[in-house]
Amino acid sequence: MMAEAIRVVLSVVIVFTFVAVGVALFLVLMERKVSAWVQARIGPRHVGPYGTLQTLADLLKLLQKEHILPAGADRLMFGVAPVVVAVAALMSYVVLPWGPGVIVRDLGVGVLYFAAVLSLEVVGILTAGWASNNKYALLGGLRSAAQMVSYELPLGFSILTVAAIAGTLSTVRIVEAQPYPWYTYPSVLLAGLVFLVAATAESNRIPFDLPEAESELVAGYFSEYSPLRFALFQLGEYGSLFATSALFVTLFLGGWRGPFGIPFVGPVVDGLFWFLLKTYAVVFFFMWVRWTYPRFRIDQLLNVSWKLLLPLSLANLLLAGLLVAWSG
Amino acid sequence: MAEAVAFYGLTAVALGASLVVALSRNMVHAAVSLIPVLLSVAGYYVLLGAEFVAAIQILIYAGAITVLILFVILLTEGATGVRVRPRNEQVSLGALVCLFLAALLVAVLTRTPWPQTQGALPEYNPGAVGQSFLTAYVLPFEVTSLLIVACLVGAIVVARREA
Amino acid sequence: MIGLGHYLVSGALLFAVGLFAVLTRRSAVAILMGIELMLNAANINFVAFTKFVSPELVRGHIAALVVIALAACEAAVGLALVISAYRHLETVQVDEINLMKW
Amino acid sequence: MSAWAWLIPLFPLVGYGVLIAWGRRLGERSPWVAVTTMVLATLTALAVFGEQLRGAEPYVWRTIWAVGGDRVITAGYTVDRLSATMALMVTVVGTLIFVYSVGYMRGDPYYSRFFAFLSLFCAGMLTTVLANSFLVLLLGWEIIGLCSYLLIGFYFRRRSANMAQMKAFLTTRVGDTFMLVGIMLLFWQFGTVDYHEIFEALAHGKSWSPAAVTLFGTPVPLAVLAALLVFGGPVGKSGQVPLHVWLPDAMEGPTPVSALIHAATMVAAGVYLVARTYPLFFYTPNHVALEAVAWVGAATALLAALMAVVQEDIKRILAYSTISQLGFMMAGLGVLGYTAGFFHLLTHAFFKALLFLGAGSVIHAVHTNNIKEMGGLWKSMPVTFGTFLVGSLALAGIFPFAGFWSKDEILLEAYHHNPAVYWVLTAASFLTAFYMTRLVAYAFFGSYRGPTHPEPDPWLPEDYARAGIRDAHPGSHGQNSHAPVPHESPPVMTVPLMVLAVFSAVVGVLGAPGTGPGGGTWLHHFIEFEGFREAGIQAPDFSWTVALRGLGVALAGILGAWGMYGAGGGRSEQVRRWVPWLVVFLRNRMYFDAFYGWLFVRGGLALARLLRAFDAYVVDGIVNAVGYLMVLVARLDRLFDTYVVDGLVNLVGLLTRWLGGILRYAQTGRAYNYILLATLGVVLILVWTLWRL
Repeated sequence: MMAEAIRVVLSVVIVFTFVAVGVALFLVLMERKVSAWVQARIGPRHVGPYGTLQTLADLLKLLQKEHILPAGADRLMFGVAPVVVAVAALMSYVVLPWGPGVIVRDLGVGVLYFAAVLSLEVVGILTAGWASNNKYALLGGLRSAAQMVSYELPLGFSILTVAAIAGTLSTVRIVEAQPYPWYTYPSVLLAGLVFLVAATAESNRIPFDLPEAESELVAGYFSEYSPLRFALFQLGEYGSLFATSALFVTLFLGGWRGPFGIPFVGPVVDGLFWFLLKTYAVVFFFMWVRWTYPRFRIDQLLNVSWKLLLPLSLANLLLAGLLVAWSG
Repeated sequence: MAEAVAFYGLTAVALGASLVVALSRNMVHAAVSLIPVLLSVAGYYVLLGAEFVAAIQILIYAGAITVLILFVILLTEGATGVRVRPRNEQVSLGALVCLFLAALLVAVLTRTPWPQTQGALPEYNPGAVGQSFLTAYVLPFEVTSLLIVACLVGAIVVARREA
Repeated sequence: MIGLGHYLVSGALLFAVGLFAVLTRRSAVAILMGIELMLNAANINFVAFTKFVSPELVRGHIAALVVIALAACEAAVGLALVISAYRHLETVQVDEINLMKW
Repeated sequence: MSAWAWLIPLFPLVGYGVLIAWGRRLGERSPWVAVTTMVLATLTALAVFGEQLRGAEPYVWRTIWAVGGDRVITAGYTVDRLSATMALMVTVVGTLIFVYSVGYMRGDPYYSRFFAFLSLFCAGMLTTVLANSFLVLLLGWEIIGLCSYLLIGFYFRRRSANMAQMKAFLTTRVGDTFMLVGIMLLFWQFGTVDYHEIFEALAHGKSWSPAAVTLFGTPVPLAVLAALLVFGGPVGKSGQVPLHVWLPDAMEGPTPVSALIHAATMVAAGVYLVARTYPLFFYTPNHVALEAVAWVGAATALLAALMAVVQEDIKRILAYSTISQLGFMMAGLGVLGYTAGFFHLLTHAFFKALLFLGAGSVIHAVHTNNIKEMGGLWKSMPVTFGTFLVGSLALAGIFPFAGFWSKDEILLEAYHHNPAVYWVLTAASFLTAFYMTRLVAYAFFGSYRGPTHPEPDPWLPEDYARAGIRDAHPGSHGQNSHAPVPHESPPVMTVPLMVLAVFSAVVGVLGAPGTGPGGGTWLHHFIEFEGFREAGIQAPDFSWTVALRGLGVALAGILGAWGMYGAGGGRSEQVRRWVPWLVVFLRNRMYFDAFYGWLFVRGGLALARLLRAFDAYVVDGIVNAVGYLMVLVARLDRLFDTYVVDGLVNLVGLLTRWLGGILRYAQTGRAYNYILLATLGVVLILVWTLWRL
């Protein structure tokens, strides 16, 4: 009992630390570097060696700035909204399997929990948009809600496809079930593609970044947000980006498993290494896409979800079910 | 002990937030307060060993229905912040009836000698639920899915702007 | 020790609050929220009875899941009606919607 | 493989379904659906047959169809040597005719419908062949009858075709009714309609109910009665005397139909049925039922051959020839020549299909059916002529063509078991050679006597004419431009002819002596009725006397006919002057049709008139009286209604309005008021319930 409590507290502390450093700080830097690379620039280079301390400096700057509450804003909701977004993103880390046995809690309904927690983010965004008392923010919030609710379905169905093939909802056991039986590969492949597209939309990134499209809505739902709360939104956004990538790795890329199961240092260290390597690779992919493609129109965006991805993922789920049932 | 703490904490949140839902003059506050209620109920489910139901509760209720409600509030007059009269003329009588009903229900529920069993919940919840859905309860399952389709179509037809 | 009674009482109170919302709110959306509260109260009872009375056959879970699905349907149709009413009458206060009254 | 035999009828049935459902959309492509399904059926039949050939056991599959009391009616199919051979024959000939029809019917406005009907027909035929009980047999049998009706009347705008299709349907219906009564009799006696159960019972000396029916003063045992009643079906379908009258008229249908239905398959169904239910006939006292079959067959063979001699329509000659040959088969079965009859059925299917298709080819070229308007076609249509000649020789029974072997077999059996029938058949065989030679001489030799620029067919349906088609079966020629007549037909028609010609030439080898083990024929070894062995009946050995006599008679027929018609045909005039009454008698089809017309048609009409009078005066009178009575009652009722009932209704309405005026104040139209009241009600009920506790 006591040991379990200590373990949970310890792992929460570790996860928080990791999210603060390895995700929020590092990913912002990585995004800037990647965008620079895509646009043939150099990117931040003055603060620290090769500009590595740039985000830390930015954070310090943000902390010093003044909180601004827009006129007519709802004080309570305005404050709660970024917290909801950040907490929802952080809660999803509970079921990420970092390595063999390295997980905060291996829930029996792991992937469902993940989807459920991520879906809470929408509420925060919607509230933020309303509480700002600003038409751009409100429009951004509404767009975001429509978009995330739409793309949750294909995302959920592609997660369920893998769960059906692996025969479990637990993230750890899904990793253990890989590689999947050969006959389910077309299903898994399709589910992976759908997942990638839907995940991009879920995390409001280009080409699905309509909720915060600068050229139309200033900055969308967080137009009115300043220093720390803005940082919380950033934390939530990059936190969920990392978590989604990690889930992709868990579901489709073998989780903590290395190629051919070659041992190096030890199972835990190897697992952590491979998991982080793959996750950052997927994150890189998302960034690469973001800085390469233009933006969809809102009707195109909804059409892609309801008319293409949803039927496709449903059919794929059915196919996977048939394949699993057929194999007995 | 821990269970008791968790239960009373959840109950406090659930009832408090539900009072906000029922009483708040601000529609958005009411809708957002729905989320703690739903999450607390999900917490109840976890305490009761129904992890799967809890996950679905968060996914559907908190993640989808609440968003839908918020969406509608924002699309209709709730978003404009017009302070209209929030309650109708039967508040006092309604409150009386509700209190009386609550008292009666509590009295009935606590005094009834419910049968208690020593059986245990199945080990893996989603599996058991899925088995039940596809064997003993396949008819309710199918009927529900038909109903969902009908509601989808109905909702679209009702809400569509006439061309 | 937390027993069946605790959950049932909690569900009853939640139900009463939801009923109060349904009885007294003027906004159709708020009434819908009250209905959601009542449904949740019922669900608590289902799941609690499953745990304490007949756990082997997760029947209460089934019922709870069906109720959740029905709640989703109800919310979809109800909110569609609200939108439609708002579009035509520019109000969502139920006592102002009285076209059929004599 | 036998377990898959159900596929054989299913394939054409699927083809039928597809063509009926999507025929319009398929249009010109529709025959290929039919041909494909037929080819699939043929391949299946071939596999099934191959298995039987390698010595597989007979296969029977049954399922319960219906249960009535303690009697269970089963349905299913049976695969044994007989049915496998028959199925193969039907599918092979069917496929060839389908292919031929692709060319023959091209341009027809009801192209796909034609193939749909053909497919349905094949499905029915194959069901009949594979049936394992009388009931399944009846199912297929009726489908055949229906398709026959539909296909004979395919050019449905022609009045003569309508009449022919009705005649065919009604005539065969007479036989079918007898058969149905026979099946009922069997069901009553045996409690089952399954072949195998009935035949088992028969073979083990099942004692029939001692009751006997007295017909024309003679007591007829039930066994014989049942056999004869069942024989009624084959008499109708296979055009045996006296129900043969429909078959020549059935030539109103398109020529492939004549070939498929009225030569190769449908009419063979009757013969097949007799072979299939052979025990029913065999296990009668002294084989008396078989003797009846033999005499019916022999009479048919002779009479039909006589009528064929004076016909001038090429298809009618072939039709009478078919009737005659069916008579041969029946006679063969009747004289204990089980194998012989079936053998003749096989060979006849090939060469008669060949002859009909050849006739179709000729008609296609010269646009007339009258052989006196043809002539000299051997030059312009060499392939048709060659194949037609092969068919004619086979039919006439000339060595070594197929007809020789099978006819010889029948004659041999008859010689041994029933000499009287033998002599009748020999006479018929002479006539067969005679009329075929007459046909060939008129059609293919001499000089061309027909028109060189044919008029449009006078009976051409209106919609054909509207479509700019001058010819019911334009085939390969263009719509209005004709090649100089006559000319050879396109390959899609001639190739089936050649294939059939090859079959007609060689298929007789199956029944040649020395091909089976122990000097007998191979076919005897392959298909033989098991009851013969138990009864000690041996197949007679090959006899040079019978064979040579048969060949001699046939040659005599050929030479006689050639003498009369070959060299200009002058000598036939002398004969006509010599016995004018005979020619008139035969021309009028021995007055069969006239007699039926007088008895049944006139009689039926007279009866109908009588009944109409009864209807008009007696029945209508009663109905009118009842009507007047009702009107009277209704008037009284109206008074009651107006004052009593309406009064009550109005009273209720007034009451309701008064109450509603008071109660409407309770309806606020606000749901939350109602919910509050409902909740209050619930609370009160709860309190009351708790109080009672």
